Amino acid sequence: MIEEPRIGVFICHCGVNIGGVINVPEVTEYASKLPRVTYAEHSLYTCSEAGLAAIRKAVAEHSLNRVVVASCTPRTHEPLFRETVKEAGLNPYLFEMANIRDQCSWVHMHEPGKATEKAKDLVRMAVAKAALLEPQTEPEVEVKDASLVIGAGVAGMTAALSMANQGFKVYLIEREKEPGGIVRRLYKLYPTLARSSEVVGPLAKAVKSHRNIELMTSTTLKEASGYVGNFNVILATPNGDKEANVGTIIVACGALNYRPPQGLYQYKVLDKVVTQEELDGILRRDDLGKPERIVMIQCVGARKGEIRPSALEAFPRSDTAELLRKILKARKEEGWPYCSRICCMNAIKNAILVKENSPKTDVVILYGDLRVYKEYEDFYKRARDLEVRFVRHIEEVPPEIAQTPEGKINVAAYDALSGLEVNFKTDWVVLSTPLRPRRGEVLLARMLKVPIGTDGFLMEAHLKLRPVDTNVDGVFISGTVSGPKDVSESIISGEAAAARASILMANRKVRTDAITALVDEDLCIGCGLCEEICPYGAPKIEAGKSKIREILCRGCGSCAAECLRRAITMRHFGDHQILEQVKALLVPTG
Amino acid sequence: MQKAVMVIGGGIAGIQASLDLANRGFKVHLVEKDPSIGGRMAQLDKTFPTMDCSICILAPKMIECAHNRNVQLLTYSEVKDVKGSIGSFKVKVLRKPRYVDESKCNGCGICAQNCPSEAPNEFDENMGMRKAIYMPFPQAVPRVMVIDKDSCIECGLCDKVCPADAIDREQQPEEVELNVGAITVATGFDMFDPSVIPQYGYGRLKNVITAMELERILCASGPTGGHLIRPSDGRIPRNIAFIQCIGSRDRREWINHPYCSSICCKYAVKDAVLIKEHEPNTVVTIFYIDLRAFGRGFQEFVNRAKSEFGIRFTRSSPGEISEDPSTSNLVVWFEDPTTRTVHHNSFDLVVLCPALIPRKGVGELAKILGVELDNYGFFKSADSVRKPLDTNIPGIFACGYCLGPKTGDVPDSITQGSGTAGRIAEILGAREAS
Amino acid sequence: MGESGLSSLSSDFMHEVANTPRGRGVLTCIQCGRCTSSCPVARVVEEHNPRKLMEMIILGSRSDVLLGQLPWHCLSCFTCLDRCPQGGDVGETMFAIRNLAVREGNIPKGTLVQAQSLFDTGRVVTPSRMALVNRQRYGLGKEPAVDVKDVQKILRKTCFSKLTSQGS
Amino acid sequence: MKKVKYAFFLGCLIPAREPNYESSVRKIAPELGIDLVEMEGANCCAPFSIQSVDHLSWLALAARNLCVAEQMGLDIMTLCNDCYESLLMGNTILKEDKEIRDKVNEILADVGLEFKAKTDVKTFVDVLHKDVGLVRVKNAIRRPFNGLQVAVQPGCHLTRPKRIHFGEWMGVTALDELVEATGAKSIAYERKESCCGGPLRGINDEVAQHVAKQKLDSIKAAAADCIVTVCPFCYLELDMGQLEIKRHMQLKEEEYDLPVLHFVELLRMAMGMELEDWEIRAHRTPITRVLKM
Repeated sequence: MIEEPRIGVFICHCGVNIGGVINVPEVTEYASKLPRVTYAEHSLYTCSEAGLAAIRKAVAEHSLNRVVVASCTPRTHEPLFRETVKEAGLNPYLFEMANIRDQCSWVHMHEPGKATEKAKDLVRMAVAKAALLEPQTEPEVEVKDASLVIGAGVAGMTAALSMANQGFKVYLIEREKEPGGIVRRLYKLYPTLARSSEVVGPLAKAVKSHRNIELMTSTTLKEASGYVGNFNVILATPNGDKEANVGTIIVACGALNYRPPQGLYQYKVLDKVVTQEELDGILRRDDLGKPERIVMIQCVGARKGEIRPSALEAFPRSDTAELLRKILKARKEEGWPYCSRICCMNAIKNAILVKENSPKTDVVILYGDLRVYKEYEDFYKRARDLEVRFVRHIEEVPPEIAQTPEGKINVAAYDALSGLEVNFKTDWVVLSTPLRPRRGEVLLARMLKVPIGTDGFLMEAHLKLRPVDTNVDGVFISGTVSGPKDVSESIISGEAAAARASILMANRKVRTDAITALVDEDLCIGCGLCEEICPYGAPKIEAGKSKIREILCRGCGSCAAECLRRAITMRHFGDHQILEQVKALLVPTG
Repeated sequence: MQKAVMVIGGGIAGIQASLDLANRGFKVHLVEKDPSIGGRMAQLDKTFPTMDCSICILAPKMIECAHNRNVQLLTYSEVKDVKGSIGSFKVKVLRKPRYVDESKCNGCGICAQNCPSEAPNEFDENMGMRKAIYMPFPQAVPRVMVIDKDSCIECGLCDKVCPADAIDREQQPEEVELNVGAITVATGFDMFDPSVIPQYGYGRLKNVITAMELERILCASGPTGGHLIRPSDGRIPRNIAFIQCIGSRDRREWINHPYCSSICCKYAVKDAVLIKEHEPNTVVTIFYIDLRAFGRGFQEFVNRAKSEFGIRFTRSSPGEISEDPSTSNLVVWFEDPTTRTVHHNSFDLVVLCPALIPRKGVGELAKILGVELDNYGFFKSADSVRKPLDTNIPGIFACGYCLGPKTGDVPDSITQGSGTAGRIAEILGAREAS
Repeated sequence: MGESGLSSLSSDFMHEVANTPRGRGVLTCIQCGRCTSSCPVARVVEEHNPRKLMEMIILGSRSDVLLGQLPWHCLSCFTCLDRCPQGGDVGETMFAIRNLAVREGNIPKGTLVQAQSLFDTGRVVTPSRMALVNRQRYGLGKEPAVDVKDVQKILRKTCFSKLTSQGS
Repeated sequence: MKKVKYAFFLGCLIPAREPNYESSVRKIAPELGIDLVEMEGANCCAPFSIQSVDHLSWLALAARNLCVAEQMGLDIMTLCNDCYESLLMGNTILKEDKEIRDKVNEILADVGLEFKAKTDVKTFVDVLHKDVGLVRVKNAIRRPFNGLQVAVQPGCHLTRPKRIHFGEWMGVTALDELVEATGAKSIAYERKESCCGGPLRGINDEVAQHVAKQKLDSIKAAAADCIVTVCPFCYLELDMGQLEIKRHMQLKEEEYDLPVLHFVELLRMAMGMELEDWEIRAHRTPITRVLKM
């Protein structure tokens, strides 16, 4: 049983943000009279150094054992106050926060009276919960200073080298015989028109020779278990399975080029209808010759159809693998809804290569929107100077491809800019197709518990703020595995993922949040519902009882909510604590 | 001994680089020329696609910078001189006087409440007013006031009312010299001034505004308290036009920003949707040349903007805007892409999407650092494909929009920020005993 | 310009225009339509659309462009040339188009008259007898003389005379 | 006082149709210290109508005029915007493009001339604004047009293309400043920078008149007392044009009665030199309203 609570309440004016609306002294006065409150004060800025010092002082002088701060949002300030409480010698979890700015002074700006009353309610509720708070300990784990990089494309190799150069051991696995990924299959790269080998070559050479990198080709990830700092992975290599123990994992297994189904634009029917990827090969082999004309069609299998998120919410979040399988199947015919970002430049690049090799060849590019972002505008200009013809066709009416008697191909399209129907007799038709997610991710996603987005690519932890993190601690994503990117963008994300991973490894230890699920073994019947529902694979049924591996638990509370036997509660958010808060709201006298 | 590095520019890219480097174990000196870190992202209302309040997701990172033991914030400061080479740069930083003692001020704002002198509020794109002693915005980091001497009338009132006795009108510029092993530049962008293109009437016609001004108008902490009203008469605009590529994709020598700014199409669609959320029965039309909704989730977002929100997309670049003097409504001349004839429609409000251009003074900084700029005046990558974040000087890197419109949205800036942290850890980390 | 399907597409028309003096502009065009939105003629003549004319050239619809009236609707006021974001040369390209049109015998009466006047007198506009008398009366002296022979030598050498001898 | 000396390029239209333009120039030039030397044997500048027929012919004819000035050792001063544009652009192209220059010189050889890129081209506005200077112009004013609301029509070829004029000077503002030097007010009107329609005069009159009408309507809306031009084409299209528009579009008599003056006429009167009857009568749209000021 916990000792008699002695609660200190600290109410913040937040300059004029709160004080300008709410009568802070009145709220403080009110708080000081609440049961179990030993001390209450208000300050202009509780988060300022002065304010924090006041908290430490009060804890000491009034031997407080609980602290409530009524100010702004925990999202921004809770870590700071917890740290302060800790400095004051208390367990950081003996701290509760009431948000009387965002939820009070800001939203009730024009009703100061009522706002003040609401502030009292919020403080009262916080105090009620504070009384029941218990100390928590944050699990801390060792982090192995080794990393597994899955996929030796430009992103993977860049990430591997960055970590290896920092002195970390890196296992770099590649499903194919040679490193290089899809870039290896390209001929030249925009906008520098450097040969892809000029990029892949040095990287491959470096990863092969680096003493900290163990490159394993023709190797895939067979099994992964464990958690941040301590993943156990089994790698399927040509000479049998190999086990490794790593602190972090970077997923960089790339994407594939979408191949249209046979018959779409006569693909795989007429042999001179090819994809840009195939044209790359033809150009490398110098098999193109000097044709009279080439017609390129953009967005083949891209920006088509639509995936309604609602339709996908039906899937249990744990089974991203199944989700991706369904998406891939559906998309094979219909194409992908997203813009693949790199196809416009890619087409322009090949157009330029053709023109420079054979200026007389007439190159026509049928596009919908030309997405030559950033400085690639100059690249587009260069193509126009070479007299490449850009024709904006009406995408809703797909061009019709037909063989002509004289063995050429006729492309019939509608020009959106003149309203005319145009026919191009051409030798070649080149289809610009998007990058699409790989099936191989299915296994990975399942093993690593990384969610997959509705577009089929792996999900970032936060699309805006954490682009190379995943919501699994210690697992990072880089390159096209999280959506189409060009070479430079993949290299940047490789560096970024390496930076994020190396932080964990350099610090050797990582603390995770103490707010985790707690199983009452007397009530648990081991039905396994929690195991099924958990997105992070924290619960495991052992000997008929659910065991929570705290390090994996993210405290989302799904299991606690689902558990039919009410055997699971959340630390720091126990039912009794929440209910006490609610009671405090409904029964003002407390 | 702990290795030190420097980050120049405290926008989202610089903040990310600083945090990653600090957490990696480096001592980080973060130099910001404005009184607060936060940069452009702090000015935005909401961010696609989560529609999070921009400052609300940025503030925690700003505060993390302020409280991270390894980060030294040098706000209101500028780099004046750099000597040395990779591993040991000697950097002179000029700390401009705030005339407020950083160690004493707790940002209570009482001084500003009492200050009698006002000046246009830069943070609100000069639409609202702020006091001569002010905090750029409520969530500013550090929470320290600054006196703008140009508008200060030396009445001394702030001195009298300050409970922390923090006012120091005698404060002098201070030069600090720092030794760092590597530097990353993240100075961001400025906005092209649309009044350079007279036929769009910016600066002349009241209801022609820029996208950044719109962001502030839509923002709850902005000059209108988040109410979407137009400048001329405070009425709610019912019919709004966005015009893309104002100064972008523009090769005319007196403008000369031939590149695509990369984010305008995307934020315009976002703003259009925000407007619809504010005022559902507003008609929003976006005039564009090529709709560049690339990047994860954007195409899907555009589809929704069309089908769910009924945003109108018109592929035409208007020629000129004139004003109906009686109503201050705007007449936009454009080619109707369906009939291919010239039309003129009336709008209550026109939002121009100006080019994003190199920061003012970036040329001098480049000279000081000895790094090359590209044809447009952005920092130049050592190799745009293989070494996108490196400059021509070993040990000096760049990230975010100062590298040019490398798609330039928030996730990319963050990736680049982390990326430079990776590059620096790569060259200094190995030698360092962390 | 009828919207009939383009039977007679000549893929090298863009090349031809681009390589005619003042014609390079056709390559800078990104079809944004700012020229048309700014064109004073497009406001009064529905079918006049500089942007579309550029597109027709890109498509290679040679006969529609060179035999039509549109190139001759252009005022050469260069508004488009000022406003084209590509610093492009729609207004300039019009000269290339008209030069080519003239070679196809497409030249408006008014232009032909000026051209022939130029060849005969060295001036596109010549004073009436009355005007000459007045000049004297107003004390402006007789009109400045033109060296017609030299002008004609030059115009023969440039084949100008040939171009404008045939009527339209 | 400082004298400025130019080869005087009169062009075709002015001597043929607008002697009142020429006469006023010849009257005020000496007063302002401008020495105008006739260009013996100069030919047509080859305006855009000729440029539309053949590129090379234009450059050759322009080059011939430039050679005449070169032999005089003087820069050229034009009155007409089209002459200005034709000679300026021709000069620029010939100076920059060696290939075409050689071609042209080969042609000029037959008439014993060679383009040496030694001359420059200015317009009267340019000369007044830069060489004479606003101060001297202001000092010459005896009878200022205070309160006169002037719609300035600079004319396209004075201000465009910007790629040539930008940075050097902006014809619009220069002319505005000169007009205001006479005491008049240069008012803003919507279509100020747009074309008068003149270029299509005689080639496609209907289009020309519709374009002119856009301009006149916008000037009317701005309640101007008169229009002031420097280009003889603009003058013709806006002065004579008003009658034609009224006729062809069956508009009421009072629809348009906007006096159109050559800038030099305004300046001349402001300098205290009355117009003669024939000069007043030369205007198709009566200018009495301005004379009464």
